[in-house]
Amino acid sequence: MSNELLTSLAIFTLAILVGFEVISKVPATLHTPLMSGANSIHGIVLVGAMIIAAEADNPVSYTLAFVAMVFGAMNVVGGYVVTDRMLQMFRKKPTAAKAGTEGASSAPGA
Amino acid sequence: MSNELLTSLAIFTLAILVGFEVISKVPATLHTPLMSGANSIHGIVLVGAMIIAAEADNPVSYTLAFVAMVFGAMNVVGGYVVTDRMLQMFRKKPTAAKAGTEGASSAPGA
Amino acid sequence: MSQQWIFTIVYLAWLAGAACFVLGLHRMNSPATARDGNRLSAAGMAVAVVATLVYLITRDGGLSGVALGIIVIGFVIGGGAGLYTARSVKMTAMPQLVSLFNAVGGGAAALVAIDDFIRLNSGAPVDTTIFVVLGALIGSVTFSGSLIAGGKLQGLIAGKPIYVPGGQIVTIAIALVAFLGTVALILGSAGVFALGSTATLGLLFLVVAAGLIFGITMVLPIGGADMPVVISLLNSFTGTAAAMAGFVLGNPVLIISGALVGASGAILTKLMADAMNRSVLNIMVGGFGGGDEAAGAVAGAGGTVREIGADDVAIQLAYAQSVIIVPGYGLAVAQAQHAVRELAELLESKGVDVKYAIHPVAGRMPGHMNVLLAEANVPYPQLKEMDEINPEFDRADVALVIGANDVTNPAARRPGSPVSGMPILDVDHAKSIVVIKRSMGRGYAGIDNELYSNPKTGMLFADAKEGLAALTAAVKAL
Amino acid sequence: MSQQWIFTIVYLAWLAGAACFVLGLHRMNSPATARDGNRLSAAGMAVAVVATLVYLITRDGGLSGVALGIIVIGFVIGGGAGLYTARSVKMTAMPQLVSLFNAVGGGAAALVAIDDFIRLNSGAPVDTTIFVVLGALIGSVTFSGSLIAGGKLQGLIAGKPIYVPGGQIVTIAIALVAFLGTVALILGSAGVFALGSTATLGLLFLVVAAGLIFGITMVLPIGGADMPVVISLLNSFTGTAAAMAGFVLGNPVLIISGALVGASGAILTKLMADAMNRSVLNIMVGGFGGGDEAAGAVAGAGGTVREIGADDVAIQLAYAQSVIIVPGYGLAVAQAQHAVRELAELLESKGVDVKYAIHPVAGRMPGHMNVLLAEANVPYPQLKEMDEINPEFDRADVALVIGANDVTNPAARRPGSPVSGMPILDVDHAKSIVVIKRSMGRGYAGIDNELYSNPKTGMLFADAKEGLAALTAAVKAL
Ligand SMILES: NC(=O)c1ccc[n+]([C@@H]2O[C@H](COP(=O)([O-])OP(=O)(O)OC[C@H]3O[C@@H](n4cnc5c(N)ncnc54)[C@H](OP(=O)(O)O)[C@@H]3O)[C@@H](O)[C@H]2O)c1
Ligand SMILES: NC(=O)c1ccc[n+]([C@@H]2O[C@H](COP(=O)([O-])OP(=O)(O)OC[C@H]3O[C@@H](n4cnc5c(N)ncnc54)[C@H](OP(=O)(O)O)[C@@H]3O)[C@@H](O)[C@H]2O)c1
Repeated sequence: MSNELLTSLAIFTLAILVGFEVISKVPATLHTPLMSGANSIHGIVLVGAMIIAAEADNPVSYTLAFVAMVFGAMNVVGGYVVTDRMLQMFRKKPTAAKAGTEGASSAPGA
Repeated sequence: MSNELLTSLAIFTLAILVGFEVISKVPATLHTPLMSGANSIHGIVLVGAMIIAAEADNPVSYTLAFVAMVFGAMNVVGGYVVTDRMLQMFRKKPTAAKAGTEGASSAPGA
Repeated sequence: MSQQWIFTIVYLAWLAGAACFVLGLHRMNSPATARDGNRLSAAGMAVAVVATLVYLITRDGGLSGVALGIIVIGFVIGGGAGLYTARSVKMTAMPQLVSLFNAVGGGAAALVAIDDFIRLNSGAPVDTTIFVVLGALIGSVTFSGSLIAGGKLQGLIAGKPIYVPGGQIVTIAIALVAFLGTVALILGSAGVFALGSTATLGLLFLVVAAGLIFGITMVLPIGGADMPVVISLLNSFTGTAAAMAGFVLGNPVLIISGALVGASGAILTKLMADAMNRSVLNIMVGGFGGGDEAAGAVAGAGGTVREIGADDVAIQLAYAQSVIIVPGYGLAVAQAQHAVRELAELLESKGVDVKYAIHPVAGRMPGHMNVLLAEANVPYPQLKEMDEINPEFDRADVALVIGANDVTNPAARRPGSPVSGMPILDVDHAKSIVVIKRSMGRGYAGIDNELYSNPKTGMLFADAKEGLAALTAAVKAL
Repeated sequence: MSQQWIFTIVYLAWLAGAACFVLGLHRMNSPATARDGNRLSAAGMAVAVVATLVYLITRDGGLSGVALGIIVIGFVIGGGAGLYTARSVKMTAMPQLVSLFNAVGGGAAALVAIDDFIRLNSGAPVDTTIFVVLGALIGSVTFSGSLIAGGKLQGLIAGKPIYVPGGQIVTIAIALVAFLGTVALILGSAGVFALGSTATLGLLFLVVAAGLIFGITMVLPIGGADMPVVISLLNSFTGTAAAMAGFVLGNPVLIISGALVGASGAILTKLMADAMNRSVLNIMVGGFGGGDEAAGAVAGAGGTVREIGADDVAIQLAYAQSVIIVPGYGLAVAQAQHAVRELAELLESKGVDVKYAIHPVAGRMPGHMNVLLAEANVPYPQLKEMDEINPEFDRADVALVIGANDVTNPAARRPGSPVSGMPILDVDHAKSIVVIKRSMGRGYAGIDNELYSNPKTGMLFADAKEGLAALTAAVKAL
């Protein structure tokens, strides 16, 4: 393998180790927010989309890049916002109520 | 900075993150063995010593490399063995006794 | 500033972003710091994206107007859509939204890989090909799989397991096609045999199509109740796909973040499965046609049970010292969260001490009850985690069980039942027990609940919302 | 097999080794898996070293006979020395041995850096120079510092803080020299000003020398009791030095392992300091001449205390239902571990239930008491951790405190004393308390212990070993 690939592999391995270590005993109520948080992180493909957009030079690539951009941006922005809303409920006392109302009021009966 | 250096930096950063995450709440009795275990790991400089030994081409380098080899090997071998002995005491029941005797008997009153 | 210097700064920014993701996840392990954690992670993302933009603009060749347009417009549209849905979705509908976001993430990863493949076409060295194909494949599986999972949670697709006749064979066949296609592409690029560039493209699309179908056939046969676990698993897949894209583009932040999510997602999936004592494997095997017939409520006969009317319950409640409310899946189905809060407030106004007992896996997603009750403005301090509340049942006058079943089933204390080993709420320690549910229907685990034949137990057969309304009226009438 | 392929395998082996280190450390977090963890880590080390050897031999140019000789002979000598000392050292002397190993590790890192510097001399680019110089500097500091720390624990150097007149100024001056030297070298290699190759070498040796002296002046003024923390800190330094060497040689396994130890060592240092509620900072500041006058036992007057004779104590013990032994630093100083075991066995033969209460920071190193008593073959199950034993003091007839002081001091329960906030053993809950120590001398924290003026307390003033011998005799005589 090329040296670049080898160092990339090293980075990959270390990142996996970090991933394994970083999640410790989490209270069950945090499972969903944590999943949602991780979900936002892989929105990083947005960076990938930007790079292919920059390299695009034909209609096909343009389309692919554009759709990838839309998808990626949705993942990132939506992911972080929804996670933040989930986590509001962990703010103790009445404030928790506000979180609720917002959730309820602005609900289009989805 | 050169790209090699940058990837090395990435690897360095990730390894630091792993290091921070890998140590969790440890019972105080494990502090010393854990320190000793980590101590053995940095014996990895042995690899460095081997590399400079291979590159040595003059008396000075020979000497430096040799001393480095001796030091490194001592760190590695001694480190792992002493850690292992410390950890024997965590084997429950009578076996724990054996660990003790060995420790006591083979002691040259160090 | 020289090219190399700008790149250095960009690279360091990428690294900083990745570090923020790690520290963010770390802080999300505990409720107190979780919110900052998520924001730190978001900040990291912003840094990484801006850095990339700078990099693309400053590198020689620069950024063509078209490309810039694609990036900006694409971001605005996608970001806008994400922002709107995320802010407007009902709290209880969040899991399916997460699933949707996961789907598009996977889709993006697949598209990036495909585009790379087209560009490198046939010119690519073996290792690049491997990563490209894997990225495209995994990406497509998560795309279709997450859409199905979300659809099930949203109720667009029947939540109960769907078995296509011979579905199992189909799934396996598809998997085989995907696998063979991948191998062929890799060998082709390794030059083991010659593949025309059209053949190569054709093969890639075959693999992608197979991936998309596989995602569907894998998730369809899994019961809606297991979706949280499935989504978490697909989430970890998407991470891996992103990492693959990173390998192709040789981009560190993609590799690091992708691998990070891949690994932490896997751990999280296991934690989730453990919490509802299921194994990830047998959940997914369910996906291959086996197991899990249990899921879905089948009407079944219990022992001799005592029915009780709303008025009697009202009296019990009104004159009790302390009442513990045990909400379950049924409360969510009936959307009775506001009704229960009303009743609770009414009782408190009469000086009754009211608490909610939250079982970690009550409902159909972790934290389901917290989200549900938070939406109804139930003050957070009134929600008690299982370990905290269990001792208090001994002192409680009435345990009011609303649409909860398995999480109260004493059978869990004995071996040999599907729920064995799952910690339960000690409802049966209360002086008196009232259960509101529509029938003797079973819960997720599909077994009868001897709690209902307990002499202390009175059954109030009703839809949770109507039952609670009736109770509130009755208490007012006293 | 082509060069590149061999290198690929070597590289992957290095990576596998590094992964073993991580997983090893992970398993060392809990007693049950700690031992395997250490062995896994050792296996990783073996893999990494062998891989390196293969790499050096197979790369073109190969390995000269001399080089091979240096490697093999050096390894045999160093490894042999390490093996012998590690196997023969007394358990209670292990911490100083660890410190010695840490010293040589740091030394090796420094030598590698120095050698590289000589080779690259003046030809080196800025960044390389930075890493080389840092490696050499940090390496030398840990080398001399760890030697002093070990010496203090071993008693070769007075354990109590040693203040050279004006030592503080000296330390700072040295630090300054080292810093300026480093800067000069870096600017030099950056070409800001020209440095002849001899000048450069001279500067490097100046830096190294300064590092060595700094290590000494930094550790000397720190009390022996704080050595475990200091060693752990230096340990983390060595890791960093190894990582620097890795940067210079562009070797991944060195960078990863070094950084790993650097970070985990830092966390561990904090945990250790917390366990004996000290802050790392004020321990090290002690090293700069400030704080820590407390350490070392200063004779001081307590309240009115009741003396008690061996015979009376013997009767109390012999007719007690249950006795809890509280060992402390004094037991270690007096090397009375065997004596205490004898007494305990004698009492058990008389049907007395005997337990040992182990405070996490009793003695002068974490786990000191466990090691000490394990050496005397005290069955491990008899050793009770603090949280486990504290409730039992209420039921204990006699608490026999042997050379323990701070860990029993009720002052810790109130704010405003040096030990405030440190969890203590609830010795004063026992029906009767006997304390064996030589005098009213103070402990590590340097404060009086009101336990001794407690009416329930009888003081048996004696060296721990002699006192216990007297007790055993007296009990036999009954
Ligand atoms: N929380 C999670 O993450 C998660 C994920 C997957 C699976 N699970 C599993 O789901 C179960 C959760 O236990 P649970 O006690 O909350 O729920 P459950 O055991 O599934 O029981 C729910 C009960 O609610 C009743 N119900 C349904 N609709 C109702 C309505 N409209 N009004 C009133 N009652 C209604 C049903 O009985 P009737 O039909 O007679 O009304 C059913 O017995 C556990 O087995 C858990 O392992 C949890
Ligand atoms: N465990 C660790 O990792 C660690 C590390 C650093 C500091 N520390 C600190 O060390 C202290 C440990 O508490 P500790 O109660 O174990 O010890 P201590 O508080 O230091 O007290 C030891 C006592 O033993 C007595 N003693 C000394 N030599 C003796 C002998 N030969 N025979 C009988 N008694 C003798 C001394 O009193 P006399 O002089 O009157 O005999 C002294 O009061 C804590 O303050 C802890 O924070 C612990």
